[in-house]
Amino acid sequence: DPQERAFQERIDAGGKIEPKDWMPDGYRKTLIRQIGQHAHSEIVGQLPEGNWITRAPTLERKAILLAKVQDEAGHGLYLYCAAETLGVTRDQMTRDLLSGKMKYSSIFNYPTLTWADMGAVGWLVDGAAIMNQVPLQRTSYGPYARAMVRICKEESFHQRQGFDIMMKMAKGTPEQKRMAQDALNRFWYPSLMMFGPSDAESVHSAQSMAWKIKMNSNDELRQKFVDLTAPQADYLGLTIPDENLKWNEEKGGYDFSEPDWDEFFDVLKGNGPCSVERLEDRNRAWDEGRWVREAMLAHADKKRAAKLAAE
Amino acid sequence: DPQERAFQERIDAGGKIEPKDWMPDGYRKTLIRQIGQHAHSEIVGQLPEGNWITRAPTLERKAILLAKVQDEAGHGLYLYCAAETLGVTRDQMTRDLLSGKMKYSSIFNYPTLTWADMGAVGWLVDGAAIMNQVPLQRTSYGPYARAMVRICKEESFHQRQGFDIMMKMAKGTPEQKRMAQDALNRFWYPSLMMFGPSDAESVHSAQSMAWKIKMNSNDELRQKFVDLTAPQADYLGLTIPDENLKWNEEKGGYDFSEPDWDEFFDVLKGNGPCSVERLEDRNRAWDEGRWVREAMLAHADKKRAAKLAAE
Amino acid sequence: MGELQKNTRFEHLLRLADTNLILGHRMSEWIGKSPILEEELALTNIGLDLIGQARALYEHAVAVSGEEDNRDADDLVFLRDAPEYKNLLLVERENGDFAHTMVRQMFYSAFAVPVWEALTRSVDSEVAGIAGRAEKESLYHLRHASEWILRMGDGTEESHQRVQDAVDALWMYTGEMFDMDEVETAAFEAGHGVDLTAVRSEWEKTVREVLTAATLDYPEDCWMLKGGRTGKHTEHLGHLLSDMQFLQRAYPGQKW
Amino acid sequence: MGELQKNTRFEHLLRLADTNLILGHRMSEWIGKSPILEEELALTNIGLDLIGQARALYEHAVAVSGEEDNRDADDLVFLRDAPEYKNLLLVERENGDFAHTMVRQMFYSAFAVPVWEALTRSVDSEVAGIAGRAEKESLYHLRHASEWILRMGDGTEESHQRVQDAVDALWMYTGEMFDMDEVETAAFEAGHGVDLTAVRSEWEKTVREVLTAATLDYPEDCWMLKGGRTGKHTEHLGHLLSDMQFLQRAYPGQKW
Repeated sequence: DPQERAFQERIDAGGKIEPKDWMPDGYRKTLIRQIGQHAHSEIVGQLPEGNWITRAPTLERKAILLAKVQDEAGHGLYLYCAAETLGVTRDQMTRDLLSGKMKYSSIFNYPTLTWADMGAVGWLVDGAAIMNQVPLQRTSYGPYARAMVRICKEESFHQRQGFDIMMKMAKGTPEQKRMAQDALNRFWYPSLMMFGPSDAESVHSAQSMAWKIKMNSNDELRQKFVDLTAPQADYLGLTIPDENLKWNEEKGGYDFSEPDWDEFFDVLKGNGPCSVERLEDRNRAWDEGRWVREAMLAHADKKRAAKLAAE
Repeated sequence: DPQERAFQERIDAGGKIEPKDWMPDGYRKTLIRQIGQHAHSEIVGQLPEGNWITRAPTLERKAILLAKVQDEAGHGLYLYCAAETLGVTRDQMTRDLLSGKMKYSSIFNYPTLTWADMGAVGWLVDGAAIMNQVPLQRTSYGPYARAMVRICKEESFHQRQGFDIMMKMAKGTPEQKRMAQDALNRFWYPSLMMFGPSDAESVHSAQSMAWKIKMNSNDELRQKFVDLTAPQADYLGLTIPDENLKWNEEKGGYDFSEPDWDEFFDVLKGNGPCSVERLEDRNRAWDEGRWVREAMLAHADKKRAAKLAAE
Repeated sequence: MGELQKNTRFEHLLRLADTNLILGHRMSEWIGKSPILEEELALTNIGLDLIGQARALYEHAVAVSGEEDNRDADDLVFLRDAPEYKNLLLVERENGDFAHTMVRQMFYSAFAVPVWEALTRSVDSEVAGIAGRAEKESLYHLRHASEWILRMGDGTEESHQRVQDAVDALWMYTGEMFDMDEVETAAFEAGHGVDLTAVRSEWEKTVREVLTAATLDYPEDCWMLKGGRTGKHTEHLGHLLSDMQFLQRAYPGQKW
Repeated sequence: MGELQKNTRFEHLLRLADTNLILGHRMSEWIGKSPILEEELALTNIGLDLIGQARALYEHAVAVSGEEDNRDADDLVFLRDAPEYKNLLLVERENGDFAHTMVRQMFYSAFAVPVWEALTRSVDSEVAGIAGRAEKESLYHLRHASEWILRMGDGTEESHQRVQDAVDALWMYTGEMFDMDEVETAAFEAGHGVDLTAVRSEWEKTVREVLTAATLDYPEDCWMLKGGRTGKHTEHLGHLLSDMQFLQRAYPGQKW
């Protein structure tokens, strides 16, 4: 197919695909899935942090966390907009999220149990997210790449704030340090899982790489994340819960244990500790907001009708 | 009317009226109103205490408060049963409560703002209630009198428990003492109001006294309450918020200030600080329980039908 | 214009700060529950503005109280129990539905705008500075809430009913705002405060305009609840505080 | 039968106590919200029983821990944060509707009855004594909840659906009950604890009977959540504690 060949050549040459350009069906579908899932993750990702906003321990922490969660809603908006350029509506994607048809990042199915989790989420979860996202600023689909540029700028800020919370806890009282270590223990492996299973087992990977909607292999990014994070844990005086973690001079990176992939696939199937609750919460918000959205539409219709009548 | 005369003579002679006896319409109606209102007060009265049950400061206090609120539900039951002997159903009375047609004691329209309020409610509110209820053990209507005997036994226990909370607070830290004094300040006048307006302004009083469904005048009971309570406040080291309170040797009782009767009538009209919320809470419980009550009836019907079919 | 006593000045600042803090906190409870995504951003924005205003006021209050009182802004927020809070009752009410939240916001912002405007002329230059920024923010809050009330009032039958219910239910909390007690009077006379009775007519005008445009009934005069400014609250506040203050209470004196 | 280490014995008592306390606390949240008045009495009764059981266990745990740990029963309840609580996850769930509350109670009581029964033979005579009374109470709780499940299951279409939803939603919290970890195993082997794997079959039998009678489906095997006994809780517990512990946290060391 010459059209397809031209498309691939354009990508290979570093060109950007824009909404009105021709694209293969698979490209469109994969992108919708990927961007939609990313958008949903921003939205569902508000919930574990929302759980601690009302309990933030200082005014400053409260404001920072609120601003962060607001940014996440904003990222959700950018991404839904990017996905909409591919011919799907935000409402449709939302319905697919609420019915469980579309996924979001499994990490948000873990509970946030102490204030230190706000640190761990920022440091590890946002850290892993950035690792995934930075290369996507160069992705082949224009609207997606541009959304990523805006998002990455804010995410790195969040990651620093998370690290700062972690630092305060790790250098705090013995109780605080215990909470920090416990948060690291609980979030370490789920964070490693955020890069997805080893490429050998990952579906779609090769095609997505060719299309430049996936820029690096999962294992490659995971390695980078560990290499960056392990010294940070050291600096905090915390211990990564992996006996096998150690520097490998030869490969110039850390050796580390694989996460429990059975757990990963379990959580993916909806068996995370909070999977049910997260979807329940999103569904409740959607259902309880129905009358508001209806009012909004009804009012807009009335205004339009009045305007027409006046013309 | 000879029937009415015989009825009154029986009452005058200290006889009891029983459900199947003839009684004047006014007697029946007044009793339904009075017993129903009393029953409703027990039910609504659970709410201000329920507000602190989950925050009770020790296991013992938690258990005592739970048991007390349970007793109140029990009192409600006795009283609804007594009222039902007069030919009205509990459901009808409940609906009249929920629609605002029937009243409950205005005291429960005041909020409970600190733990000391649990003391003040027991000491003052239950204290005032007992003052009203003890003579009603000799009321002319049999079922009502018998319900009162059971209730009074438990109420005096509650009153002692309230006093005990108050004592702990009044003899505690300066913060606790401040809370205790503040609770007394807020509950003193509303407690005085519990006896109703001065007899001069009270409707129905004379007839109710003749029928022995009211045994003492409002002012008489209020005076008794003040005479009993003032020394208790002294003992606690708390100050009753009334500059005019002082012992009057001549009358053998305390002089004291009248409560603000404008406020009383305002609250009676539904303008108490918590009037709206109390009725909202009761309505919500009733509405949310509808499907349970329907299930209960449907299941009973099924069982009855199955039993009939088997016969 | 007399000198304002230090404790009256502190008390006056605390009232303003507490009201903004508690309303900001209520807004933060909306996280993850908004009817549309855009509103998630807007409600958080309002919450951030209010908490920011509160924080500036607490910090100034701490400076005003000086050495006699060694509490910092976080101590004021996280270590006072309900009777020491001096916020308006209106803002401590549970959020209820979106209509209740928006009507509460409109009632408060229609009050806050003229109050901040007057405070830009406070003899306390720090307060005047805070007020300048806060007035602009409150204008945005007022516009935002009013637009929603218009949509809901002139939307569907259900939304009209819900927003009218909210107006009626919250009305009895509005009277307290204009109450000139000793503290407010002293603050006003010393050039630190605002003549709240004068604010009332502007508030009524704003509210009437919003409700009329939204085809809603302006409530009749009714009994008004008060007590917030003197620490006599509703039962709602204690529960808000037990949540908000948990960490500072459970782990006293730690750095976060 | 070996000697049980003091800290394992303490831990084992704490797990039992915490589970009963938290469920009792959840029951107390029903005050003023029951669907019928008789149930207001019954739910409070269950709550009182459970809190009473917890209290006896905490007091015994305090005695067991001896001088090394100078906390009293109230300290254990009011001054531990969520990760130190060792209750089953099932009981910390928010109440939900009446169906959820009754199913949760039935699931727990069907477990508690054989556990208490076995504990009447504990080598710890204090525990055996507590268990004797608690077994009778739990039997009543089980019967009470089962009767309601029957009424709801075999009631209206709506009630059937609600109670089935509750069964399905709570199922994943039940597996944890039968988990024999180190503490449970050590306690069992020393004659202090219960063989929970053996309890499972009795539990399944009871639950199956109740559900069948109520025309409800017995759920299929599914993934089971765990962590409560080792302090890894759901997000619900922290909110429960911030409410429950407020006074002791805000006014430390005072007498009530």
